Amino acid sequence: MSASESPKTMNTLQAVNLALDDALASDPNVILLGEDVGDRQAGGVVGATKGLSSKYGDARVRSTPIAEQAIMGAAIGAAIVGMRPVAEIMLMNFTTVAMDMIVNHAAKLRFMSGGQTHVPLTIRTMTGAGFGNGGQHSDYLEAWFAHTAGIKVVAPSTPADAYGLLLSCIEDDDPCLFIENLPGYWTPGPAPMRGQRIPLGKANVVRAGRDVTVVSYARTLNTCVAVADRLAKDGVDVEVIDLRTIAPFDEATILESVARTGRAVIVHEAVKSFGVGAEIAARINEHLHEQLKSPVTRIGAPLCPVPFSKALENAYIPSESAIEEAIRSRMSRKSR
Amino acid sequence: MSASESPKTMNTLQAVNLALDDALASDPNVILLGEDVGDRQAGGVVGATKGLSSKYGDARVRSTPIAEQAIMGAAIGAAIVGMRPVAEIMLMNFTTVAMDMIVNHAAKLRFMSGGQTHVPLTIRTMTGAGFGNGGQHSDYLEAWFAHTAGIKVVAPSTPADAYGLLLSCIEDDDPCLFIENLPGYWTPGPAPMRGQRIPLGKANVVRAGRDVTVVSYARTLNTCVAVADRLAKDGVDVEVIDLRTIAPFDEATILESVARTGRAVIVHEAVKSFGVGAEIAARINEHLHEQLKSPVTRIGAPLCPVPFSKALENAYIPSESAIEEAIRSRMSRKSR
Amino acid sequence: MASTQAPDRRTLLDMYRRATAVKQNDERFRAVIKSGKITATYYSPRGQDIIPAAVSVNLTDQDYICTIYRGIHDMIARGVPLKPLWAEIAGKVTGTCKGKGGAMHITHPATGVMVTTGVVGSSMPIANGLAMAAQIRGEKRVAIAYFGDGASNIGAFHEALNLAAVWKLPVVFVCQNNGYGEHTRYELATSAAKISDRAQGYQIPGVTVDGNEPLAMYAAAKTAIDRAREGGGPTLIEALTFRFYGHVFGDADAYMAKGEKEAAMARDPVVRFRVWLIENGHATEAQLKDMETVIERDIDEAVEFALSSPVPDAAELSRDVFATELTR
Amino acid sequence: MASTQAPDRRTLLDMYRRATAVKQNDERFRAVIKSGKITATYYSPRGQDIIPAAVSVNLTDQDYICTIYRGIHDMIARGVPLKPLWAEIAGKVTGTCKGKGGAMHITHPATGVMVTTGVVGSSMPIANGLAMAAQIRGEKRVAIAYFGDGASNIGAFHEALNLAAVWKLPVVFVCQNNGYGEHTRYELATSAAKISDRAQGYQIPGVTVDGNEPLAMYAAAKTAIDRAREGGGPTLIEALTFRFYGHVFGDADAYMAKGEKEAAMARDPVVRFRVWLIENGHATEAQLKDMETVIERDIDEAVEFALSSPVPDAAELSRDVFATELTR
Ligand SMILES: Cc1ncc(C[n+]2csc(CCOP(=O)(O)OP(=O)(O)O)c2C)c(N)n1
Ligand SMILES: Cc1ncc(C[n+]2csc(CCOP(=O)(O)OP(=O)(O)O)c2C)c(N)n1
Ligand SMILES: [Mg+2]
Ligand SMILES: [Mg+2]
Repeated sequence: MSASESPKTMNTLQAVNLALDDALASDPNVILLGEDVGDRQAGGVVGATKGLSSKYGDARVRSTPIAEQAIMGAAIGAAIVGMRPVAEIMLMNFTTVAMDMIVNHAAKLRFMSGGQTHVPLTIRTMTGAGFGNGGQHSDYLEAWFAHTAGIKVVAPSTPADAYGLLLSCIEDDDPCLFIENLPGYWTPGPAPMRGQRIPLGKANVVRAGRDVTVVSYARTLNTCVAVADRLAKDGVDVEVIDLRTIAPFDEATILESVARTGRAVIVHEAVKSFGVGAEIAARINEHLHEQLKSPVTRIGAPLCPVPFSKALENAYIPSESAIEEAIRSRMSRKSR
Repeated sequence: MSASESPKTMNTLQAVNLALDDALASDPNVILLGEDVGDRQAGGVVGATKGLSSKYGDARVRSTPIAEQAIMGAAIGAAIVGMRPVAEIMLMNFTTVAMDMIVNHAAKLRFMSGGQTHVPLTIRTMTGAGFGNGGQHSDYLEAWFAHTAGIKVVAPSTPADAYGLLLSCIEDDDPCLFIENLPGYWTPGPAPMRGQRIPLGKANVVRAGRDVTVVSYARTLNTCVAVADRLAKDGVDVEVIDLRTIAPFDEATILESVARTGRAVIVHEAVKSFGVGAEIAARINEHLHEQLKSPVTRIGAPLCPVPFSKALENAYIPSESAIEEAIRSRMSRKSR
Repeated sequence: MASTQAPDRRTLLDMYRRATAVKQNDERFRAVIKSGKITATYYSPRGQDIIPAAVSVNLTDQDYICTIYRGIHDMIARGVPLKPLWAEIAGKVTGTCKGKGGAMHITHPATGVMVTTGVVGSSMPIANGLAMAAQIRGEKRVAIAYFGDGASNIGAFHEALNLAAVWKLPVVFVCQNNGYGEHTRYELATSAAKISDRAQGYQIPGVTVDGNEPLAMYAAAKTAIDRAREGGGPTLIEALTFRFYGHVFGDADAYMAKGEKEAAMARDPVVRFRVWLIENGHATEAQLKDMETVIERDIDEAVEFALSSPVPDAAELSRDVFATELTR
Repeated sequence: MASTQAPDRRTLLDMYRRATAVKQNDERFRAVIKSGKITATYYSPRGQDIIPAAVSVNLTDQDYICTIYRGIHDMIARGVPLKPLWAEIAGKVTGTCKGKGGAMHITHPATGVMVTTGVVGSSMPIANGLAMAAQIRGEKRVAIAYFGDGASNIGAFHEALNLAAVWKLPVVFVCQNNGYGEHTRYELATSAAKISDRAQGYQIPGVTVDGNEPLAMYAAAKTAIDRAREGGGPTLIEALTFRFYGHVFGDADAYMAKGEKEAAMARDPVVRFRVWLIENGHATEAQLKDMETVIERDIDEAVEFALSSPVPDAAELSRDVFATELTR
């Protein structure tokens, strides 16, 4: 996509492609590697990297064997000596074969070296239920990485955010895990402003409201916005906060909001138990216990693997009705 | 150790060895596998499996290559066809090279097969700061597994618990991750009653108290008990609950206790952020928001890799003073 | 088509029956998916039909297989009944896995299909475990691990082959080398001249065979399976083949060499096998036609069964997570 | 001790200086740890001294190494200054890593020690990345990955060698085969007759060499490093050796064959090298003595420095987690 086109709308796949394109253009240290990312391999299974190896060469946009440890190791080694690799782990479940590289190495080398080396690496990965890919291809595992010191976890909810956050990840001096939602790739949204970075570690108040604070990220953020819009018609004024960066997360923005609204609902697609929502809820409670008008509530997937059958998959993903019902029940709890 | 000896005290290494011995003796489907577990390899790096291959043969107690994916795969395959393997991943950080096997396979096969197969597998692993093993050998990663549907997570705090819980894990029909504390291996405690299982999923009220509920597990449980004993002299009556099973955890026992005390402190050695304590805190808040006299507080390691230097390692591990101070501050918060 | 280990006539026909069942089911799968009656991501194994047919006729009812997302042919050749197979792919509660696993994760212990994995490489370490159990118990069972050429570059391959070699496990590693891993050509990802060359690093037999040639594939499979069964340890078989419908059904195939696919399809191994059987007097046209008709009827019934079966209830989310149903 | 790639006298002495520095430092480490002045889990590399000495004299200042928990010899041979090295092992703020990494995780970019890992196998994939960066940038740097025989059975080994081969990366994989992985003998864990046999599966050169023989080790290292530097791609070197002090210092060694250790120690490679240098007129006793005295003095200073340095402040826990210091 050339700058002169400047489309009004764009989907997330295009936004990711554009961010990679801009990053490759502006810094020779940026390289891409991953399975099928080159154009001889059709620019990736979903085409996220399409056109980039043709434009920047096979040395900088490198299709790899199916070997996630080797991919991550190559990316880490290059990052240590000043490159800014963007390594793709095709699906988030496949981080499981590269956890040693990500957790024991990428995340820890700055600390263990006493700051002598650091790992300016971006890991792109996609996931999400909804495509019938079943139990080994759809997990949201962000909680694992959020719990890991030394790596940042970022998940965009819109094409424009994908663009701006991905650029920030690539330019960041720490390893970043950038989580893309597979079923949401093709949903169009307003195009990003070319070159505009979105800062890491800052949440986005997507929708201001007085009654309840809803915190979410990635695809469920959009579900929350839809519910909020609907509830507005019933006079329930919902503030929706997009975390954007899951870890380290923007505590201040959340606390400020919940201090105002006195009510909070946290929503994510990952399994609820021991998920990201637990930390956010715990944090809100620690700081705002007395101000809360009702207990913080969390919505997430049930404790089970992602099921295959569409009927079950639909029941697995947090639904609009579940979110709506959680918000309404917050409102009806007697204020104290 | 023969049954006739029946010692009065025992350390955790001996208790683990005894449980394995008893399990091997009672069920021919029980097998052990892991690096160095055989007696030709001195029965493991810490000697946890000493004597067992001599007693039960190299076919049932199998030293493996350094290949955690292969170890876990072999254990999973055997478990599917009815064996009860106890597979050792030497240190918890090395689960990172076997996460695919553990998470995508062991934990999910029952569900993904619609209940046709199941994986009665026990994974033993050791970890914990305090021995100067640094950033890649000491992490408590239980939160990852607790967030994973289909696997149980168990961590004993005493030799007797290690014995009784390990037997229960081996006999359980689901995969269990059994976490042993390395620096605590040699601490003696009352010997277990031979043959006595401790049920999974049930917490243990180690110390009854009226004022504050402290929830912990593994080594920090003992730190909490020490603090509670000290505080008793100052008239602060602390109830200490040992989770024993971290996931799925015994919500009822915790809620019952906190409903009585109105105060809760959760303590673990793992990094506090996005740790197990977050889920417990969130759950308490969800259920007991109005009954809480002060916000639930959590103690855990700071957000950093485990440091090497003793000076830093001491500052990293939750200390008695930090726990004491948290309990005291719960008491001083004005009741509402 | 000569070999030291030649199958008899009955075995040849059995192989053909299995291979053509793969072919006919695949044709129907694609048609039904295209029609929209079933929505599924489908990794067609067409073109690789002979491999599991030749392996399966050498297996006993007691043997195990572990296969992968592209494994429908392995299952059909092994004898997984079509009704629950189709129902699983359709996400129905009557499926092998109650619709909870799906096409990539079919399990059917009654026919020895113990694990089907969607993670590249992961069939191998688990197959070792099945083989280890048989070894410990003194059973004569053999485990087959199916996987692709791309999978030969991932760590699990190496760990599994080494462990199997050290422990002399009764396992056969069957690499179905179709020349591509997703969109990546063999030589861009795999440093071995032949994948079977890697066997030497484990001191186990390694053989490369034309997986589309029934007799050669049969001989390779028989040698390896007999060896495993008799305590001789593992073998690595590299079976050269081709997938007709790209990585995932619906692929653009733009990454393939021009004409590569067409040439392979023109040499359809099942069609060639059929011709060969008749030409060599092993079967008559009518006989094979009958066989195919029976299969076609079985497929009709399976499709009908799958489409008319109910979907699982949401309560299934709480079941089979642990032995005890979860209370929500 | 003959070879096609023979080192000159200066290089021989340089090798000896490095090897004896490893030996002398190791002696002191063990003594100081025994004395209780420093508490550290110590993976003594004694016996393997020649290997990194022979590798290091073939490296330029620009080259990289990745090594492992048993890597003090690799660092000392490479030239990591002793003061911060000792201070790191002592957990002091003056250590290479401010005491935050420790003996298993020493990093010293100034001498090209980019990563030291405690995870078996993980040095190799990261070394690839260092080599890839050099390749992309058109630099003539080479990366060395050190690892043990046990590590040749883990997945990362396989993935790394395959990737390096496919991309022709300027990396040399140096396997220090000391016959044991922790307490497990080579043949119980490793199915390869020789680890270098595995190179064939990647179509890269694989060579087994007596790692305790300076000339042979030098020649193998030089050939591989030159090849990598000239764009010829990776090599797998298997250097046969022995560790004198078991897996971890203080080990009972009960798992070893009787007399195995004693026999190896009687053939101390550094002592033999010393004798050979003098016998062959490359150096005089006095010359080597001088060299050793200088090293001993450096060690004295390093120990003094380490012991007298302060420990890091607890505030270090908030630093180097991310680029920006954490506020707690
Ligand atoms: C660990 C892992 N990485 C990546 C993928 C994505 N993926 C699915 S199939 C495939 C190609 C596998 O190729 P090959 O092993 O040759 O088998 P084929 O599909 O050709 O039968 C890839 C990369 C995966 N499933 N697992
Ligand atoms: C992935 C992993 N598994 C297990 C260990 C524990 N461990 C540390 S050293 C070691 C033995 C390694 O043997 P080898 O590669 O031969 O190196 P050596 O210690 O002999 O130098 C093991 C098993 C580890 N560090 N990493
Ligand atoms: Mg393939
Ligand atoms: Mg070794």
